[in-house]
Parts: sequence; structure tokens; C-alpha cells
Amino acid sequence: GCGTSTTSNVGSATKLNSGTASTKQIRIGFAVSTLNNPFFVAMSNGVQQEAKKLGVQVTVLNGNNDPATQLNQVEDLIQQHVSAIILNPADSQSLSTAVAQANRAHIPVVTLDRSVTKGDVSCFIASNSVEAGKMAADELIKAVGGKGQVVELQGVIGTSAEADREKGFDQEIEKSHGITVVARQTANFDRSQALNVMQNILQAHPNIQGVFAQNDEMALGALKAIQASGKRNIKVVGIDGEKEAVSDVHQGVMYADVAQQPTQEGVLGVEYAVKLAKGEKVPKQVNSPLHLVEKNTAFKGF
Amino acid sequence: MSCLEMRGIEKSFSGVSVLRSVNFTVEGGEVHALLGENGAGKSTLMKTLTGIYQADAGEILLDGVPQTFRTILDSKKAGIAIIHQELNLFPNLSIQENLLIGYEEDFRGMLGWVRYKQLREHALALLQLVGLTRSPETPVSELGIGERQLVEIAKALQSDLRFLIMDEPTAALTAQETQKLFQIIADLKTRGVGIIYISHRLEELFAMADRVTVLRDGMTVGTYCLREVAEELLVERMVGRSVENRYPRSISDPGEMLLELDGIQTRRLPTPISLTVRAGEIVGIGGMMGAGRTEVARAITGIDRITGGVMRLRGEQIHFRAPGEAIENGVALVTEDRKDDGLLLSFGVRFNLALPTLDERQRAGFVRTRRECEFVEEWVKRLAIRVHHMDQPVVNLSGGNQQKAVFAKWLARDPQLLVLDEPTRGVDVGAKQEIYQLMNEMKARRKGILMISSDLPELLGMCDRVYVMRDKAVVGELTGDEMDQEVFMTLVAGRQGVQE
Amino acid sequence: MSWFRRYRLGPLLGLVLLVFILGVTSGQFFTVSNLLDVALQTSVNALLAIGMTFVILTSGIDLSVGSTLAFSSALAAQWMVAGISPWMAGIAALCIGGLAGALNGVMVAYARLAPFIVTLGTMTLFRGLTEIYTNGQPIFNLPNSFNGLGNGAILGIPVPVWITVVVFLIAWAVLSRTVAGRRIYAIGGNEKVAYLAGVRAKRYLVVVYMVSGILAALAGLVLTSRLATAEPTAGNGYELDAITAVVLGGTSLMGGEGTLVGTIIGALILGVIDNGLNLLNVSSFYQDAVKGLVILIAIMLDRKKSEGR
Amino acid sequence: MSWFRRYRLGPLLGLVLLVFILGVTSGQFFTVSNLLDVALQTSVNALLAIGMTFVILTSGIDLSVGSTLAFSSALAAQWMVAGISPWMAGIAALCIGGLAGALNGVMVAYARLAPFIVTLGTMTLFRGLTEIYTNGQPIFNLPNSFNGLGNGAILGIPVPVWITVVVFLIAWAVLSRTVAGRRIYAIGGNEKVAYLAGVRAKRYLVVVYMVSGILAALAGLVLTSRLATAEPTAGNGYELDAITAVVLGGTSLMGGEGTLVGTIIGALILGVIDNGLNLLNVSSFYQDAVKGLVILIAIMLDRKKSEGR
Ligand SMILES: Nc1ncnc2c1ncn2[C@@H]1O[C@H](COP(=O)(O)OP(=O)(O)OP(=O)(O)O)[C@@H](O)[C@H]1O
Ligand SMILES: Nc1ncnc2c1ncn2[C@@H]1O[C@H](COP(=O)(O)OP(=O)(O)OP(=O)(O)O)[C@@H](O)[C@H]1O
Ligand SMILES: O[C@@H]1[C@H](O)[C@H](O)CO[C@H]1O
Ligand SMILES: [Mg+2]
Ligand SMILES: [Mg+2]
Repeated sequence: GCGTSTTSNVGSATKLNSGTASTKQIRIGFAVSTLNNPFFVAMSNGVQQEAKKLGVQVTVLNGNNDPATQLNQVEDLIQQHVSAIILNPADSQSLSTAVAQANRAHIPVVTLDRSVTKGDVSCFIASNSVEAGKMAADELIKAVGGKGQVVELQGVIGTSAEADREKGFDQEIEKSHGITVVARQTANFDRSQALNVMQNILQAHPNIQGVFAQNDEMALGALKAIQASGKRNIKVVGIDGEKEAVSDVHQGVMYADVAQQPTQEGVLGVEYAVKLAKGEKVPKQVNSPLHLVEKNTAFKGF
Repeated sequence: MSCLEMRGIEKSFSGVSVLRSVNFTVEGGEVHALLGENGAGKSTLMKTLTGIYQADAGEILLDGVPQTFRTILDSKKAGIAIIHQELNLFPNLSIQENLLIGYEEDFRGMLGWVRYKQLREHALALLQLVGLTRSPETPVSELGIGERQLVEIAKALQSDLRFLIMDEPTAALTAQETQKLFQIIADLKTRGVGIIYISHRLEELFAMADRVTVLRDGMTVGTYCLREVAEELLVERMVGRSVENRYPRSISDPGEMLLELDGIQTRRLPTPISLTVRAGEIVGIGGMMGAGRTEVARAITGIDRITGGVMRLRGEQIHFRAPGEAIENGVALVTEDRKDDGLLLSFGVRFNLALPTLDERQRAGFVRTRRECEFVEEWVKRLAIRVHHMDQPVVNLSGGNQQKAVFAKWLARDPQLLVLDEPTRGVDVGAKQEIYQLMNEMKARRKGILMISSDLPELLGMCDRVYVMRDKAVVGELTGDEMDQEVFMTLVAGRQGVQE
Repeated sequence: MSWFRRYRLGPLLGLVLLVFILGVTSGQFFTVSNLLDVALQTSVNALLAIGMTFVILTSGIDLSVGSTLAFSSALAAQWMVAGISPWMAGIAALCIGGLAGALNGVMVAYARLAPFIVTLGTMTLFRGLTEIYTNGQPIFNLPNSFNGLGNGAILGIPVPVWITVVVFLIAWAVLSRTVAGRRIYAIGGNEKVAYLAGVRAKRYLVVVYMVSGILAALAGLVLTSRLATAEPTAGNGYELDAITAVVLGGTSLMGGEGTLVGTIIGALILGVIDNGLNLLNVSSFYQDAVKGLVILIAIMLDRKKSEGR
Repeated sequence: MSWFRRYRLGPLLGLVLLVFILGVTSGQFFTVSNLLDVALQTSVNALLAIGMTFVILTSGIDLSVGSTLAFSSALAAQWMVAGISPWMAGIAALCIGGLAGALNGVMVAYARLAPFIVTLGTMTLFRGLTEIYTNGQPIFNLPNSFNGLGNGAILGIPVPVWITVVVFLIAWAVLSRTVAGRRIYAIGGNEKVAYLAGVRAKRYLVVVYMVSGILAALAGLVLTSRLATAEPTAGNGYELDAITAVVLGGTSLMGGEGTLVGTIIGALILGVIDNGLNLLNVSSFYQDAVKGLVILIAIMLDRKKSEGR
């Protein structure tokens, strides 16, 4: 559910003034799902930058993509009586418990990128992964001119990002009858795996025209495989907005990228967490916009 | 009277026939010796008898009833126990726990609980019986090899015995423990237990066995009554030739000083030790188990760090920091425990024999395989090591042949000073003599030999001089006429010291 | 110092030191609630590590615990969603774990295959089965009555901690006091000799892997209840943590040597490190480096082998 | 059948079977370009597995290879970005790998610590150092002259494949033909026996871990060049693949037994499985299950120990 009355946009969020006396005692915990991916590193950088700017203390905890570890970490944050918790859950279902615990301890929770299904989240800042999948599909359809063979590189099976992007992509691509998805293979959101997997897929399907990679790391790996094969005119669309990918799009190496704005999500997360700590009101949900990056779009990645 | 009979037993390993028609009968209350060269098939026969191996042909009868022992459990149930030639203990468990495994039912309490108190008492009694003065809680890994052998014996004694097989139980024991063992055997005999006794120490057989069966190349040569047979005949039946002069000591003038220990100490040798070995001399060290003989060997060869005193090699003061250094300086050690220290068990004969001398047959770091093969074949032949092929894993060699392999790998290094720790353990009469000849040959070439042995006739028969150790100290030195069993025994027992 | 080595106090020393440092540097560490949290957070790994100790003592290894955890949890969760009572579903999950372990055990004991590669194979296989079964989706909406297992407390102490303590006590008694335990050590010391002594080594091996599988399933139930969700990716990489706890606790990967007390200490060291790094607000990029150093220091304190020669 | 066991043909049989099945089911498998791709894709794991074979033969293990790979690559990449020539940077990276290995080796050999836990510690430590050094960001914009290492071809065969073949031949010669190789096997067979036979076991252990570290760095350079990027997460989990290749190839984790030929076959089996799953477009949900099954079947074909008793 987006589009509720409380929804606002990242860009329109008002900036807070830093350095008030009370902010000095504010401590914020940030539990990030993983730092195994530039996307989350950028998010974490955003959090730290903003915390520094506002003069609040922040603890960043890396959950290594394991919900149980994250649950432990949120418990540790509660132990430290932090003023607010920013949570980027590894999984939407299972971190509900963690949020419930924070609720019980009366510590406000802001979720980034993904939310939780249960529990009281004060603010949810994210872009929509189903939507991202749809946008990527639209781009790919455009890129291959509505017909031909395409390939989907999947993320880690069992993650919501994977499932949602696949869902969006499938819904949209089905509408274009000229296009067949000839292969769907996982490369676990990982660049070097994508390089090998794409190389293999190219062996099996020499005539493909397009690739949808569920994140930029895989898109970049796939691009390497395509370059190495000497093939041209295979269009690659990715998701995330990583600097390297964006610049590849600008140079025409990659067709398009559906960019998210993790740094801004991090920045905004801290802003709202601080507000919450001070007892101020924040919007219940913030729609972090997806930016379509095409060859001529001016956009800087993270 | 019960009776255990093996008829027409045959057994081969991957096509190589080891036992070809063996007939063998033991009766309750007799000590029946089994004699044969290294590799004749004695151990294999016993393993076949106890169900560890399955015979390819033949039958086993207990009191005339054919038996099928599929596993060792079956033979155990029938009242047959075996003390293996190779120690079969769990080094990671305590003595008492080693006595527990295999006899759990006797100590199983409620819910499978081990009745430790009872186990301890039982263990203490058994240890006393075999004469081992160690706490039952001692981990076996802390025991010396002789002590381990005593634990093995204790283990076999605890079951309801009808027949007991002892495969070279005294190889690692000194005279004292051996006497103790004989008492135990005599005791079992009166209880009607039949004993199969394997040993290469002929004097033992004559001391306590009733009958002997000679095995040769996997076939029974004959069974003799020990009171009625001469040693020479037995040896001839066993090796196929007569062996005269069992201890062929050669006379030579000792030359320059080779090794000089001047009050050396190590962590395990608190009392300063002094001894000398000259070129062209075979010097012995005797003593009871635990006297510290092995520790002296370890100190000399750079295994244990020397913490006090001075060691000189050819007049030069030297301390080795590792065995490698000792070896490079011409000092080699034949270790007493072939299984743990001497051989890479799962590796082939060739690999094992070549290991200490690899650097002598290499070019630019590459092993010259052809030369290596020739070299190994030569040594296998010289020591008559019985192998099926050169890459046969040594674990599959008979015990005596393993010992010869350890000996060969160090002889091949041709060291200036060779330290031997129980070098002929489990080696048959014929092969022993060959080893003695090789020692004499070294002596003639002005090398020095320091030999630790628990085989008293060997020690007194082969050495020019013998040091006696007790309680980690040298308590005497025997030369010339003093080299006599009785003098030795008094020193060892510490009743009266012939002080230097 | 031989008693020090004899009773393997190295790991304990490491833990004590770690706890001491944290007590001094962090105000929150020594609060009851934090210590209970550490215990709670350690429980899943401790359960796996207890099972792993059995396996490693026989000189085996079980890489499949994480996948067994995920697979059995997914089935149990699905059954609960389908209306089967948590008790029944839980017991069924334990059976699944036992079966998975039996599969490993049979291949190791009877087919004489190397434990590492067998359990690597089943690790991948069970993970795959979980993915297929769950369609890659988490299973949620579990009955409320299942909540207590992971989140309840008895006398103020979390249920998973109770479970771990009980399992530990039973396992400890079995390993150190019973005939079966001695046999397991014997097999690890020398399987051939154990066989010659009449120990039915193969059966024991199967049982040992079953213990590991059952405890993996139990850990899975705890985890699932704590998260109120069964995830297809659950337990990923947990085998390494469990092995680490065991080895950190002084158990030899060669088998036959080690204690469960050591394992628990090992698991606690890992739990305390994680907790401490979080409490002290060590920057996340520095956490791995610090954790690696702490592990290295902890084993330095247990230089058992140093006198080996 | 003894020659079958003697020459350890089990793994080879597994590979041949796998290749046969793929040849029949997939039209593309037996094309030259696909086979070259498989070789190329296997090269990184093969390099790691060759080093791992040295370590495992001494009855050790090196869990740190993935992190060493990442750390040395990150440094090399940064140096190249800073203008240092790829050759220099590459050699420096190999030295870093050697140093990392030496650190492991010294702790294993001289401090007598268990290899598993030592290299687990350094695995975590090196990963942490990489994260700190790179700030969690990939390093790209590497010089074009560095491209050839991973992407070039000589006589139509990719450079990484050449590198792997050369490394393999050297390593194979060392292990099977030289004095040093013999000693490595001897150490693995029984370190004490080797030591008593005059082998300077400690030095050899250090060297062996250095070999593993250097090859990890080399693999890192290849990977970095292929991707034209050094990633802080590079090599994550690669240790498991390398160990799997070694064990699948018939080398015993207890040391002293195994061959490099087996290792290469093991690495190829893994590479072929991945390639095959992609070619056949096996659903991602089924991939793990299939892969697990294939591994299990492959080892069943190598039931070497079956006559063990
Ligand atoms: N498992 C096996 N595989 C192959 N050959 C074997 C095996 N066990 C024994 N042998 C061979 O069988 C022969 C007889 O060995 P056995 O151990 O029975 O001799 P032994 O009479 O006990 O000799 P020793 O006096 O040296 O102990 C030897 O040549 C040995 O190499
Ligand atoms: N504490 C110990 N730890 C390890 N090994 C030991 C220990 N004490 C003794 N040993 C080893 O046990 C073996 C037997 O030692 P022991 O004290 O019995 O000396 P010995 O006089 O050589 O006895 P033996 O007559 O049995 O040869 C030696 O190899 C010795 O190094
Ligand atoms: O949204 C994030 C990023 O796209 C990342 O690349 C993979 O995980 C997803 O959850
Ligand atoms: Mg024998
Ligand atoms: Mg001795």
C-alpha cells in the first residue's frame, strides 16, 4: 500500500536544523540487512553522514542477511536504550518480532527499503520493488522492440526483493506477446556469479536480445560476460542505481537502470528517527521514488 | 578338557596367499607356542581364528563343534580373547576406560550410566595383577609403550577365558614384567585356560610353553613337545636353515671418542646423565621399563631439548634442536614405537624406506625414482623384508617386517652414530641375526652404535659395554666379565649399586 | 600448570577475559537483561554446536545442520499453518531432523563416504528441497500458541535458554557418564580399534548424526518461534558457527578429544563477541576485523598442542 | 578392479558421466566455446583448490582463501588506480597473499594452533581489513592493460586457463616428483614420523600455507581482471568450493592422501554442474537440490573406503 494520505516524497522532505542541545543525547541504532552489497553500503553511508551532520550518535549493525542475527542485534540495541531504531530488515516477516520488542520498549522504529508485516512501524521509507520490476520490464520491452528472447537474472531465492522484482517483471513482460523469457537463473545478487551464469546462458541461448538483472551487481557481471562473448546489441536493464551502472548507461553500454536512492533513504531515516526521538510527528510512509536512468537522463548513482 | 582346533585354514589377500592349509590344535590348560618367521602368517592365523578375518577355506572347531566367527564378538562370546601384536588401545581414553570398552555390560548402571567406582576397583585389581603402578585415570596417551602393553594384557584378562591368544606380548616388556606375565600365564593354566603364545624369544618358549607349532610360509611344519625338542631344530624348521651363534659379537678396538654425554639433563631427565660411545663400539643401555632409556635417546637425537650438561660429538660440543639437525650430523635414531614414530602406516614400503635419504637421491629437488627403486629393492633384500610389492602399505606388513623396515630406513642413511631403541622387537631369529651382522659391519667401519634393548641376551650378547639405568639415572656400567645376567639384575633392581 | 591443560581451561580463560573487558568498557554488559539476551542469542548456535560435538568427536563433521534446520522448520511451519497443533508439528519436525541425520549417518557409516562431502551434498540438497517446498517464500501466520517456545520465559529466564540448558545437561551426561558416551569417544580415538573391541561403530555413527539432525530441527523450531516465521534461507552458514564453537571449545577435528563444556564456552565466546561489538558500538566495518582478532587471541590462550613434542 | 581404486578413477568416472549426460541433454554443451567457458569459469576455483590441496595434504585446512583473495585484490586494484603498473601491483598482490599465508602457517606450525580455527580467525580478520580498506565499495576504473589477464586469449584459449594449467603442472610436478612433495605427503601421513625422519615440518607447513595464500592472490587477480573490478565481497564462501573440489577429487581431509589430478577433476565437476544447470535452464528453485544430488552421486562412484575393513 502506497499512496496513503500520509505519504510524502523523499525530495520534498524538509530538512531539520542540527545541533540542538537535546540531539546530543540522542542515540540511534541502525540495523542493516547486509553490507555485502554497495546498495546497503550507500544506505549506511547516508545514515552516518546525516547522523554526523545532526550531531547524533549512531550504531550501525550488519545482519549478514540473517534475520536471526538481526533480531539479536535489535535486542542488543534495545539493551542499550537507543532513542530510535532504523531497521532495514533482511526479511519482512521475521523481523516483525524484533519490531514488536522495540514497541514494547517504547523505542520508535523506522524501516528502510523493506518493512515488516506486523508490529508498529513509525515510518517506512522505501521504493517499491514490484514497481521496479515493472519498470525494468517496460524498459526491456522498449529496448528489444517488443519481440525476441530475454533472460532474467534472479537474486537470492527466498528474499523479498527477488520475489517482488520477479513478480513485477513477469506481470509486465507477459503483456508483450512477442517476448519470451528463455531463461531464468539465479546469480544471487552477486557480480562474479552473474558473469559465469550469463556466460553459460549465452552458450545455451546465443540469440537473446535482452537481459533483466534484478540488481546492478548482476547487471555489471552480465555485461562483462556479454562483452567477453563479443556479442553486441544485447540490452541490459538493471535495478539499483549504482555509480558504475549509471555511468555504463550514460555511455550506452547498459540500456537502462531503475535507480533507487539508498543514500537518501538513509539520510531521511536518520532525520525521522531523530524527530521521533524528540517526540515529533513524521509521515507514516515515505515513497522513495524510483528513478529511471536512461542514456540521456542526468543522474548520479551512489 | 576343552579343545580348540583349526583345520585346513587358507587365507589370501588380494590374490596373495598368506595361509595355505594350516592345522593347529590347542587344548585347555596348555601353553601352546606358535613359532614362525616374520610374515609366516602367525598373526593372520590368529585373526582368522578370532573372526577378525574370514578364512577362505577350512574350519574352526571348539570342543569338536564347528564354529563360525563372523566378528570378534562371536569369538569373544565363545571365550576366546586376543592380545594383538599391534597395540589396540584408545590413546584418548584413560586406562580404566580402555578396560571398559568391550566389557561395558559389566559396568553398565541405570540408564547406561558407567559405574565408575566399580570400574576403578576392577581396573586397580587388574593393574596390580599385571604389575602396572599407574592410576586407572591416567590417559593412555601418557603411557610408554611397555606400559601400554601391560594395559593390553590386563584388558584380555578380564573376560571369562577359555582360550587366550598372546601375539608377542613380551616384545615391549623387560625381564621383570615378563616374569610377572609368566606368573599370570601359569595361573591361567591351572584354571584350565588354553594359551596360544607367539614370541620370537625362544628362551621364553622353553621356559613356559608345553608344545610348539611351527609355521612356515603359511603352512604348518609340525607340532613338537618343547621338553623333547632342541632349539636348533626348531630354528631350522622355522627359517629353513640352521642359525648358529645367535649373538655374533665381533671383537674390535674402540677408536676415537664419538659421543660424550657429560651430565646432560632434559625436562624428562632430571638427574644428570653421563655416558660415552666410541667409534667401532656397540654400547648398550639396559634397565626396567620407565628407567629413562628412551629419554636418553631422545636427548641425544635432538627430540628433547638438553637443559643442562654438555654433549660432545667427535669432541665438539653440540646440541641438536631437531632430529633433522642430528641426522645431518650423522646421528640417527631407530625409534622404539614403530607404529607411532617409525612408519607412515598407510604409505608404501618404498616411500617409508626412502624418506630419511631423499636428499641423497635427488637432482634439482626432483626425486630420482629409478635410483630410489633400486635402492629400496636392495635394502628390502638385504634385510629380507617380506613384501608383496614395493608400494605395499606398511600397515599390511607383518609386525616383524615393519620393524625391519624401520631399521632399514635408518641403516640406509649410514650414520656415524646409530641410536637403536629396541631395534629387534618382534623380529624373528633369522632376521635378528642378519641385523646383528649389519651392526657388526657398521662397527667394522668404525661407526658407533648405542643400543637400548629389553632383550637381555641380546644386550649382553651383542654389546661391548652396557650401561644400566634406573629411575632416570645411570646406575652402573658393565664391561667384560661383569656382562652377566645376574650382575645386571642386581643393578636394575637397585639392591646393591656398583657405583662408578 | 598441568591441571590447566588437563581441564582445558584455555577457552574458559578466553571467555572470562572477554567478559571482564566488556564489563569494564560497557556499562550495559553486566545487566541481568543483557546477560539473558546473550544467553538467548547463543541458544540456537549452542544447540547446533552440542549436536556438532557428538559428530566431531567421532572425527566426522556435519555441514548440513543449517539446511536441516531450514527444511524441518519449513515443514513444521507449513503443518502448523495447515492447522496441525504446534506440539505435533514440532515432534514431526524433530523426526524429520532425525531422518535427515540418519541419511548422513548411513552414508558415512555404511557407504564409508567422507563426512565432509556427504554432508556438503545433503546441505545443498536439503536447502534445495526447502526452496522447492516453500517456493522461496517465508511461511508465516503461525499459531499464537507456538509463540512461547522462542519468546516465553520461565522464572524470568527465556524458554530457549532452558531448552539449551536441559539439552546440554542430558548431552553432557551421555557423553561423559554413560557407556554410549565412552563408546563415542572410543570411535573417535580409533574407529578400527573400537570395532575390534566389539563396538558397533556403524550404529553409533548413525545415531550421532541423528543427534545432530534432531538438535538442528530443535534449533529450527526455536528460531522459527522467535521469528514467528520459517524462512527458506534460515540457518544459512550456521554450520560454520557451530563448528567454530566446538573447535574454539577445544574439541579436536580429528575426533576423540574434547568436551561439551568446552563447546558451550566456545558458543558463549561467539555470542559475547557479537553482543559486545554491538554494545561497544564498534563500527560495522571494523567488526569483522575485531572479531577475527578476538578469535585468534582466544585460541592463543589455549595453546594445548604446544608441548606436543 | 584394484587398478580402478589404485588410480582413484572414481572422481573421473563421475566427471565423465556428468559430461556424457550433459552432452546428450544439451546441444550446446559439447561446443568448443562452451567447453572453453567451463574451463575459464573453473579456473578461479581450480587455482584456490590447488593451493588448498597442498594444505589439506598436510592435514590442515585454509578457510581464509576467499578473504585473502579479496584483500590482495583490493590492494592491487587500489594501487593500479593510483597509477602503479599492473605488473608491479600484481606481484605485490602475490606477496600480500604469501604474507597472509605465512601468518596462517606460523600460527599453525609454531604456535601449534588448530588450522581450522586459525584460518577461520584470519578469514574474518582479512575480510574485515578489506571492508575497512575499501570502505565497502567496489574499486573500478582499472587500467586497460590489466584487462588481458582475465579476458585475453592465447591460441584461442583464455589466459586464466593457461595460468591454471601452468600452475597445475608446476604444482603437480612439485607434489608428485620432488623431495619437497614427498615431505609434504609425509607430514600429512604422520607429522611426528616425518619430523623424526628429519623433515623440518614447521617450515614446510609455513610454506604450504604460503602457497595457498599466493594462489588465492593469483585467483584474485584473475577474478578482478575478469570483472574489471575489485569487490570487497569477492571470494566470499570460495573456501567451501575449493575444499569441495579437493575432497571430491579424493583427497582425504586427514591428510597424506590424494592427488592434484583428483583436485582438478573435482573442480571441473563443480564447474560442469553449474554450467549444466544453466544450459539446461533448471529452475533456480531446483538448482540446489539437483546440485546436492549430483555431488552425492559423484562420491558414491568413488567409494574408496568400502573395503576399509
Ligand atoms: N591386510 C593385509 N593385506 C595384505 N597382506 C597382508 C595383510 N595382512 C597380512 N598380510 C601379509 O600376510 C603375511 C603374513 O603376515 P602376518 O602378520 O600373519 O605374519 P606374522 O607371522 O605374524 O609375522 P611377524 O612375526 O612379523 O608378526 C605378510 O606377508 C603380510 O604382508
Ligand atoms: N609424559 C610423557 N608424555 C609423552 N611421552 C612420554 C611421557 N613419559 C614418557 N614418555 C614416552 O614413553 C616412552 C617410554 O618411556 P619410559 O619412561 O618408559 O622410558 P624407557 O626407559 O625407555 O622405557 P622402556 O623400557 O619402555 O623403553 C618413551 O618413548 C617416552 O618418551
Ligand atoms: O534493494 C536491494 C538491492 O537491490 C540489492 O542490490 C539487493 O537487495 C535488495 O533488497
Ligand atoms: Mg605377527
Ligand atoms: Mg623406551
